[in-house]
Amino acid sequence: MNFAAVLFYAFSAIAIVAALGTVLARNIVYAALSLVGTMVMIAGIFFILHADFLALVQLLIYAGAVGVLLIFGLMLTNTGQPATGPKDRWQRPIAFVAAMAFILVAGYAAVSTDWMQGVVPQLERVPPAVLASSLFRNWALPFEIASLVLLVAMIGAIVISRRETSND
Amino acid sequence: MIEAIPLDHVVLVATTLFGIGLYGVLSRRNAVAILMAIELMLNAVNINFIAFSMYVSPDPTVGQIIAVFVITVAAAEVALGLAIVLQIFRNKSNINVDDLDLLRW
Amino acid sequence: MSIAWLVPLLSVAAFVLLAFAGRRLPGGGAIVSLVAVAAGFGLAVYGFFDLRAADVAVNEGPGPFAVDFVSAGDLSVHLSMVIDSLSITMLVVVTFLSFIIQLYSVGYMRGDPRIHWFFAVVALFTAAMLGLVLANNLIILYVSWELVGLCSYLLIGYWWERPLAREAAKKAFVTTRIGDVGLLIGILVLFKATGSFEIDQIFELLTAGEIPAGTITLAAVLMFLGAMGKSGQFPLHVWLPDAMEGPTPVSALIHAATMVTAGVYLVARMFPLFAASEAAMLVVLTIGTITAIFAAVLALVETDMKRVLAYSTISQLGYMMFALGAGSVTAAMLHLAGHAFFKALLFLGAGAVMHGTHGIVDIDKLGGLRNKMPVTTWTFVIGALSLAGFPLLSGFWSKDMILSTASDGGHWVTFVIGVVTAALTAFYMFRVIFRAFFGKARSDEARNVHRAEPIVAIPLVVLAFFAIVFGWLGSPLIGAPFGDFVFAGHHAAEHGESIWVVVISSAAAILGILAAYSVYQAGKPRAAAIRAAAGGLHTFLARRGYMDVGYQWLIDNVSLGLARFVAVFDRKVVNDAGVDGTGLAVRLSGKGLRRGVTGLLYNYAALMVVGVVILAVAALLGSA
Amino acid sequence: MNGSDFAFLLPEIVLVATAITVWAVDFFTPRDRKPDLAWPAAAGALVAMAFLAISWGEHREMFLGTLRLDNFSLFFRFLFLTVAFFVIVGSPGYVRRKLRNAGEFYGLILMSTVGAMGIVSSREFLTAYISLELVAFGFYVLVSHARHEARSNEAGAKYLILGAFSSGLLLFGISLIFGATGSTGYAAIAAALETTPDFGMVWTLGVALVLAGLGFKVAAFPFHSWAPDVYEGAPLPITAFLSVGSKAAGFAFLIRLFAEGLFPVLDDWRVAIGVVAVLTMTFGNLVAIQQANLKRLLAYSSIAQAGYILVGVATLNADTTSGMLLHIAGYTATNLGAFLVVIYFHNLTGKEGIDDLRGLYRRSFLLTLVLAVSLLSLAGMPLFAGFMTKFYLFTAAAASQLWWLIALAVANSILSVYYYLLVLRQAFITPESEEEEQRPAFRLPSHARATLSLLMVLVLWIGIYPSVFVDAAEAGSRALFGG
Repeated sequence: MNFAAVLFYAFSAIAIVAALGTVLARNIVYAALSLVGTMVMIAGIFFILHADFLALVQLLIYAGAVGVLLIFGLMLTNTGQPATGPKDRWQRPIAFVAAMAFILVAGYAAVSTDWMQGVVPQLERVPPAVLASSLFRNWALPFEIASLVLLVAMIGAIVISRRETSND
Repeated sequence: MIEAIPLDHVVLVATTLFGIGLYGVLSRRNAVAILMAIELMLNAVNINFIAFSMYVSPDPTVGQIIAVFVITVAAAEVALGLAIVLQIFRNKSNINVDDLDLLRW
Repeated sequence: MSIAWLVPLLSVAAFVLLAFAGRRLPGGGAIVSLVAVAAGFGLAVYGFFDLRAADVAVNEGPGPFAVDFVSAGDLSVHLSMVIDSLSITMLVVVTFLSFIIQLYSVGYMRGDPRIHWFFAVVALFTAAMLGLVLANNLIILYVSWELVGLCSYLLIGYWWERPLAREAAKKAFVTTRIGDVGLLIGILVLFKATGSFEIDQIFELLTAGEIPAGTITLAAVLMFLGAMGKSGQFPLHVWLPDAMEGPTPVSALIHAATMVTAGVYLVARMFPLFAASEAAMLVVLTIGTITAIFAAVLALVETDMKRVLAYSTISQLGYMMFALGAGSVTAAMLHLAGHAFFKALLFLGAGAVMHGTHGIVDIDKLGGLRNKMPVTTWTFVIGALSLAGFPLLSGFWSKDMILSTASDGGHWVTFVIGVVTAALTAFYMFRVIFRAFFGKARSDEARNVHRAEPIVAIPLVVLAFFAIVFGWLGSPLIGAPFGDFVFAGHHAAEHGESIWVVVISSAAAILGILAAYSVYQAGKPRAAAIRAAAGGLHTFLARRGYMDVGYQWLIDNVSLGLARFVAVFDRKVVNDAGVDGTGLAVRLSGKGLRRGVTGLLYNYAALMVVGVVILAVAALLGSA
Repeated sequence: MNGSDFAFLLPEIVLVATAITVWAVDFFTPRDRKPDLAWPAAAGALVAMAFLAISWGEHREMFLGTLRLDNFSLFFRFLFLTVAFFVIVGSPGYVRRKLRNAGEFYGLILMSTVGAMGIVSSREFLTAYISLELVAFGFYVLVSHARHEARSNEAGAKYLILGAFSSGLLLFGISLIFGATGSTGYAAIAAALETTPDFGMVWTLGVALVLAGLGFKVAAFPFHSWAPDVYEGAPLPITAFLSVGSKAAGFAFLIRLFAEGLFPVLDDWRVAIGVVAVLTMTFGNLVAIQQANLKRLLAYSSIAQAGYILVGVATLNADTTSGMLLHIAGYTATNLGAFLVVIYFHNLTGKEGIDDLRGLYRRSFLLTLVLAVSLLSLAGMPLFAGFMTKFYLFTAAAASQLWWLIALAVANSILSVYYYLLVLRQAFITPESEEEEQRPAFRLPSHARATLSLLMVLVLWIGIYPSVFVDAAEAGSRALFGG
């Protein structure tokens, strides 16, 4: 086991613990902070997997923008009122069963599958220039569509949440 | 140097994170917390894409490109989701999905 | 005669004109519909002579002629029609009766605020019925078939202000649609086996022996299911008596003379298919026999005049079916045509009574009409005699032909039941006559009845004429010309009627009439005494064998129950106060399922995860 | 790929340009004129339709084969443009009554249409997925557009959260398929399946997850739960748009994916999809019977309709594909007709309960007629589109020998007649109270009369003489299956 592998298992373990924090923490702000932690760990995993650019994007967008956005949203919507009782007492047990079933089945499938049927892994670092050229040549169309998605999201967010003037 | 990490271990981590996110969506009652759990799921998917891209795909860029798009969409989803949740909060002073049951049956 | 498509098209045109502009035409535009159908009748008669000269039999017409309809890839649908002795007979009968009955309706429906709608739908119905008759293509046939059902729905519910009419319309529609499922699947099965919707092509493959026997039986039985629904065969007959809530001319045209015979016509049209499967023939024979006797028995206790006629129709349709099951298209078609005339006559007579008494149809409240409305009375008696199979009238010849077919084929049970049914028929028809037209009037309305006006009376007389003479076409005395014209497989005339069948059936008819006389006319108290003696049996019959109750129970408890269950599953809020109050059983059985869809977001998401599991499991099982 | 190929994308470019123009013009438009921005937006859709003609009969592959413009995509692109046109033209009255931000509203409809057009042309997961998200994002905003109404908010939140959740499932599935085959292109996936077909559970799970994600879009049981709620809460024109546009896009995705990518393993999935189809139609029909709200009834009815189309997916081949295309076209015209009636009725009365239809035949002949035609068509009555298309679809499906599936589908379509007739009974038969009889007849704007009549003619046309539509559907099917 080399250094990269050690780092990978460490990051993974922390990511999983933080993820559990995200979904289990009673205090919603802690949950959000745990989520940011998970994202940072995942960025680390990306880095180990030779996806440097993605690791950077992950840090910038998630740990930076999305994390802040979420915490900002939580602050705005936090009334401090105690939550009302659940309408469905079975919600958590069902969620637990469903999630465990998923992890066990998909995990077993992942472990039992021979992924590399005749494929020799390349495991080479992709230079950002290659990535960029691929993005703007081969994937120019999804890129354009993604820009439309962002445009729609932006306009939508404005339409839905802007405060109106009195005569509006 | 990553030869020491078997692909199935990476997939296992992604699956576990995805499952945890799934649990979050199914068990959380705060709308923002549910959005957070969905982010978790999407990130797990990204780990998968990058790992597969590295290990099995003939073109190592594909998975990374997909991950870029997924991150984009996920961020936009959070922004739009928060806008809607905020609007609900303004109307109801509450973002508990238990109370989103005007529409049912 | 390649202009046959004009016949239905004329009525379609009448429908379009009436539906959109009928309101503005005088008299609701009845004249438009009348002219259309009269022209259709003219064309049909012309076609008849044309064909008679060509001397061809069932399914040997001058080849179907086609208009390309959908033609793309493997599936091509031609608008092909067939003119043969079978369809031309129906064409003549349908156009003629439609004309006569519409004429009658001009008087009967006068002053109704929606009269244009009435004539519009009758025109559409006529068109659909004609399309059904002419179809050489199963898709056209099915489309017309459904359209006929839709018109029936609209006409039964014509007086939609009445809750009974609305219920009856719904019942008719739903019941017949049950049969239609069978028909549609049967058509698909045939298509699967032959790759064609064209009836003549299917028959070619059939005679070439290219369709497996199992498929033939399956297709025939499924199609018969459709015929059972439309022709009111047991146990799908329950809608027909209720359908009498519609205007009387509708009952006469649709629920006696034409639409309900569509099932019989279907079996006759597809006869080679049925004949190729003994099992299918046996099913037809059995269902027909049961229907004939069952409906006749129910008619014994019914007091609503129109409903008696409705049961009688069901019973006679059963007759036609068993004629087909016994193997004679000729006998069935002769009875179909003859029945159409005298049953229309009887209904129109009943309508004249209703008109004269302002809606009284209960024979317990009538009586003594003979003096006030002679034309109605005597034409009604002629119709009843003909229906009862009284010697030398129309119904006599066709009934004899049917019974001989049964005896020749060695179907003795059916033969005996047929004879008993004949006696019962005579009995219940004369029960109506003695109770309604003879004796003393038992209500003010019956006392103050007014005579039928000419436009109502003339159709009665015309129909009475045919009720006497039509059956002679099948009489061996004049060489049974009908049998030479309409036949499939073998000439009916070849096995002439044995004299003892004639004697037995005549005796049955006369005995039935005498029995009715002795019970209802001669001695006063006997009817009540018999009813008392019958006790539970009478109640059982008066409740129509509890079949409606049974069906209602099925609907309430099974289908609506199922719907309700799903709704609860979909609707119930889990934390509702109701949940804790409901019983343990409900909680145990419904808990997991019911919480599926509740308006609660996380429940929805959980259901989706369950869906993934369902998919994966089904895929693993499905691929194994 | 060369410059001239862009000509084939002109319809999409026109739509995007129109949307942005409408958004820009919106700034300078006085408030009470904003609902009229529908006309330029609708005109944009028509212009795009005209440019679509260039693609007629052409097969182009662009962007390294990720995008394929063929007759299949042409069929759907035309369909989506038609839908967008009718939805926009049907909206102004409703927008004036209920919504603000009219310009954004119309622009977003166009944007979602662009997304849908992208889906049908993609032969590759990433492009298809991102197009799907464009459709979805448009709808998230459109559904919550009535932002002061708790119902609209709630519908938006449910749709967004469940939509994102389903995207998560879809993406995880795609990632597994990607891991198994090393590619996201359908052709490459099919090729990989031919050589190394055995990936065991991973493969099953991956396809199941993809089906779940797409099942969400087409509202198939048990991924349908959002549909009734969102349909009820969304602004009416958007409900119409969702029930035809979004659904058709989901099906187009599904059909192309199975025809071009997963065809080698389709046999393993026929039963599974068949089971989903039966559950979907049965569930939709049974619950529809219980509804009192017109929108909700149409929601369950459209769930049931998705079930019928899924029969075609389960029995996928060249014939059933043309059957599905035909049925989708007929269903689109029919459902648009039904929804436009509901929209206009709502504009005039502010109501949408089934009870409220009482006496409709007296108040507006045209509305009643179009409603009757649409519902009878949905019920699969002969003479109307629904019968012809369903018949064509089921007949084609019969070749698969999945008799239980065909029989249950036919039985279901007959069961459904019941609740459609219940609605018609209200419109035609149920008597009005005396007070209600005094209500005046409706006055419909002339464009409403025109669109309603047009749709009715379409439904009857497809129902009576569908040759031209059959030809188009078969051309679309041939693009996928050759021949």
